[in-house]
Amino acid sequence: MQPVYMDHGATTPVHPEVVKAMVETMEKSFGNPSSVHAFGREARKLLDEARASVASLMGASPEQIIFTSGGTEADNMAIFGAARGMRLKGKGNHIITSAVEHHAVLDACKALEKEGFEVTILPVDEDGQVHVEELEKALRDDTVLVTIMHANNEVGTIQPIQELARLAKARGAVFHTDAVQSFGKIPVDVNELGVDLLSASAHKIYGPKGVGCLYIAKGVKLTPLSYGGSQERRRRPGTENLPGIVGFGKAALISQAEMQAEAERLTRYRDRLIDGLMELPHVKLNGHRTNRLPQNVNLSFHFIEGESLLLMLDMKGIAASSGSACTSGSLDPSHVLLAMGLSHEIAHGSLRLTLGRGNSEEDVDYILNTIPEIVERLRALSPLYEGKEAVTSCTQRR
Amino acid sequence: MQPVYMDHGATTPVHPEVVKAMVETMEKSFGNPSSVHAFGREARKLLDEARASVASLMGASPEQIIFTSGGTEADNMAIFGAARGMRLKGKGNHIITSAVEHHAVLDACKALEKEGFEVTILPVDEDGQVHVEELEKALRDDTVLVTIMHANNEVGTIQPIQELARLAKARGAVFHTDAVQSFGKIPVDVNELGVDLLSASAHKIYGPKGVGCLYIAKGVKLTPLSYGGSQERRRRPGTENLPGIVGFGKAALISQAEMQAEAERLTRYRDRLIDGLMELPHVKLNGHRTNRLPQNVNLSFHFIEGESLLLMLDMKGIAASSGSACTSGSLDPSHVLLAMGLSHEIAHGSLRLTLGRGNSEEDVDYILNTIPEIVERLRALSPLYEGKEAVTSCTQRR
Amino acid sequence: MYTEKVMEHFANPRNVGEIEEASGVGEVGNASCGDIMRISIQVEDNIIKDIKFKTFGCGAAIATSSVCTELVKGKSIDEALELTNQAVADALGGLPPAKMHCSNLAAEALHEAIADYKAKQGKE
Amino acid sequence: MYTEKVMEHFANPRNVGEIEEASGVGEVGNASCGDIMRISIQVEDNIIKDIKFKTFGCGAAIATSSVCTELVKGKSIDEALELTNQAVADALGGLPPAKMHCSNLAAEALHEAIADYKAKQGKE
Ligand SMILES: Cc1ncc(COP(=O)(O)O)c(C=O)c1O
Ligand SMILES: Cc1ncc(COP(=O)(O)O)c(C=O)c1O
Repeated sequence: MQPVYMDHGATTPVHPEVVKAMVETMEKSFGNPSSVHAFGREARKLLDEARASVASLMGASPEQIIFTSGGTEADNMAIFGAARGMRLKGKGNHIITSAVEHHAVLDACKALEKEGFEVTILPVDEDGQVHVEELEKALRDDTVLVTIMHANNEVGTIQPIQELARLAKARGAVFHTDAVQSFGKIPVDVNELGVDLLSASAHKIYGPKGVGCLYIAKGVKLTPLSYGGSQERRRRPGTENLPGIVGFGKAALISQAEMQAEAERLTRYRDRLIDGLMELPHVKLNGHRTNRLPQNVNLSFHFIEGESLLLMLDMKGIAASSGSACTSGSLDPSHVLLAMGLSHEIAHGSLRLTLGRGNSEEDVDYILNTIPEIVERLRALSPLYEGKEAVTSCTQRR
Repeated sequence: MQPVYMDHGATTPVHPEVVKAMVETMEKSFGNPSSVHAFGREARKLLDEARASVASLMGASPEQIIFTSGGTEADNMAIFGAARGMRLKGKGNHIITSAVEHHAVLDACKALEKEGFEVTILPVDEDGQVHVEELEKALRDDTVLVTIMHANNEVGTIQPIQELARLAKARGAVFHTDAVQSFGKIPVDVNELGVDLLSASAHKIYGPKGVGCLYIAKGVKLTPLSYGGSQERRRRPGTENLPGIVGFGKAALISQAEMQAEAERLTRYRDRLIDGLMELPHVKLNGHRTNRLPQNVNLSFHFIEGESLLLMLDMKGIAASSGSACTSGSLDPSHVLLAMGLSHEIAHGSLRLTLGRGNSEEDVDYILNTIPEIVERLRALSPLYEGKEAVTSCTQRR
Repeated sequence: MYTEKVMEHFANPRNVGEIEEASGVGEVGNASCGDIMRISIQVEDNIIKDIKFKTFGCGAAIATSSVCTELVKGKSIDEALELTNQAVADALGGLPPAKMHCSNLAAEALHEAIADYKAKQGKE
Repeated sequence: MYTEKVMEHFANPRNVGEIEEASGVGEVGNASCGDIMRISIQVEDNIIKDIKFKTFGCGAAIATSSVCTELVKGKSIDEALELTNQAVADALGGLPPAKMHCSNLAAEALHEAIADYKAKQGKE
């Protein structure tokens, strides 16, 4: 049995053309882009080309793109850089973010609290959506930074970034969005969105792990996160990860060409999965039904626990993820699901399927055939499920 | 003509076996090491193996190794982490470093000055060596961190880390060493050196760019540089650069097997280059004659400027580097050469040749044949050289 | 992350279910923590003749429940009370550090079931 | 980083040397900055009949010196005085931003040489 990988939200397989471009770079253009000689100049050229490709996929100019070691570093660079920079200019020390951000954003904001910043965390509705009115209420004269993600990594809900950014910027705050999950999957245009800072990561778009970028709009000043050489316009020191960056560039080019058709294809699969699995009893869809990433399915199966579900799926060759505490390394289940109002118990039973390039109609069929029996098996094991069998059959007979 | 790459101090070609291991990882083990499923477990296994390989090359245990995006990040993590961490514990706010550190160290220390730390920069002698007595004089009760590099990237001089570390630790300071240039080239054993923190970088040892590591001795606490997921024991968040890390592990294994023979071979080449080029008039060796890295040659050619020299060498297919200001992106020539007492003029005329795995005896011959004519050509262009022709011929006739 | 033994018990859990008229029942954990175990025992002549479990929890929770029932089935009450968390973990070839608490839960549920049995005995 | 024109002038610099009994000599820069240019001119009937340079400096410094001598050789003093930094850079197909100051140096050295010539003229 060919395994079915449906965890593209965690990471994606590297596209064969990306691997090829990286190998070519390592074999033929291993120079340091800072070097004067031919090896260095060749490396510099590849660096410039990759920057242009990544910039183009988000409607930016190449000089607005700073390469980083991934989405996490881009988020930290944006948040620490903008907050500290604005405070140095005497603009204030209030930050606004949302309850459903990735830990790279939330924990960076929390670390800033220790530096004396005040952080307001906006609530979300039961679909995981931030409301513009909530931001309006939270904005203050001393708000220096608003950071709200473009699309959520767990439930796929897409935020109204355009309106949020307009509002924040009208009040003089810098606006950052974490677009790690949306970049390359749905249209992301920095000018249309009107953001000052935007983070992206290569390994979510069939590029290599360990590369990301931060878009920095003209005029936005950031204090650096680290110090050293004069690479990346002195904003991000260290010898550039050239093969990785070339791979990111290639992945961006491929995404640009294929994005629209792929989004339509995956939306079809997504909807089949959601509709199919929702026919089971005691299942809840997490995230907005339509205003969500094409590749994201997130459901809670009552009475069972996520890690067990993942292990059972794994035994059937299906790779997925869960918001269960047992898989997060922390004691609590997904902060995203809790912020959406789910009980601990139901959050523990969540399953995320994230579709991608390698998935086929057959994979969807296989999942739709496999999950019901697994859910039934685990429910049979569950002390919470007693007396629900009756309800189940009722629902099924309807 | 086959080009001669003698800039291994800037970066190294990626070893074919490293490329192979990285390609295999990207093609077969693309999972996220944090994932529960088979793809994730396979990735986790590779991550653990690579960590063991890198640890082994420095005599550390795997759990003491934190992977980073390179030497620069490792240096920053060590310096900011230890200094801020020690201050939080009320240990003081005095840092000691040396005048010949890489900018990743020096500029991180300077940035800490803005946070209220006091920084003492130890001088070096004309060979670039830090004297133990200087550290002894500089150490205070409130010294929290001493950071002195193992081997210098420009002139190759090796520092007496063992004594320096012993002294610093006896006074309660954390000791960090930047071993980016020595790791994999000469023996580096964290226990023998007695350091608390040690930085290394993969792309200097035929591994990929964009990966490095920080060794953290048991019990040493660092405040993190960035926040996010729980990777790398919560010390360095972000999806791990798995192919890069696997490449680093492979490169470490190869270095471990070949290091001794390679060091002997390159020392021979180095000495031929130094002795051969020192026969030219008005040439000065920079760095210690014997207590230097096997692969490093650094000479100043009076009356000529380094970038011109590099370009001429480049036209002859030779890739090298220089401490000239024109190649550093700053206005001043190498701070290392200036700290060793060189005049600006002579520092501008420095040439660094750094040998490596691909170099052969013939490359050495070619360089020894090519440099004299280039130096002569540039001197003929130089307004500083007038009247020195006579001296030259005198010296040559002797 | 899990040993083969853990996965084997997880894939084929022994003694799943509920004993209809049990001599004793123990339940520990709660759903908001992500782990609930219920163990029911049937005791005859001080011997655990039958034992069954139901568990809501991760792979380790299910495997420890399963191995725990296997370890004490046919044993005397006194022998069963000597079952330690470590013994449960050892029988599975070890557990990842983050999952060690699951072995506590299984032994705890068993001890609760025995306590329940003893309490009922006292009443009779 | 450099244009082909820059590299061509760097590889084959025109008018290298020193005019023995020059009408005027200009020297700018200093070694500690990494750039020194000396331009000597031979002027006849207000025309720059010959011009030579010596330069200690980077590739751009050498190329700008070279192209500068080429641009004004055979020109009148007045025409030469009109030579701007931009014209020097343009003649090389442009210079990297960090190197633009090198084009200043070349034009400055030329202007100094002309000033020196004029000063000497005045004295005679
Ligand atoms: C929304 C979001 N932000 C940030 C990150 C972190 O990106 P990276 O793993 O490249 O550091 C991720 C992925 O893990 C993500 O999904
Ligand atoms: C001594 C030293 N430290 C730090 C670094 C920085 O390493 P990286 O380029 O991997 O960030 C280098 C290399 O550039 C170096 O030579």
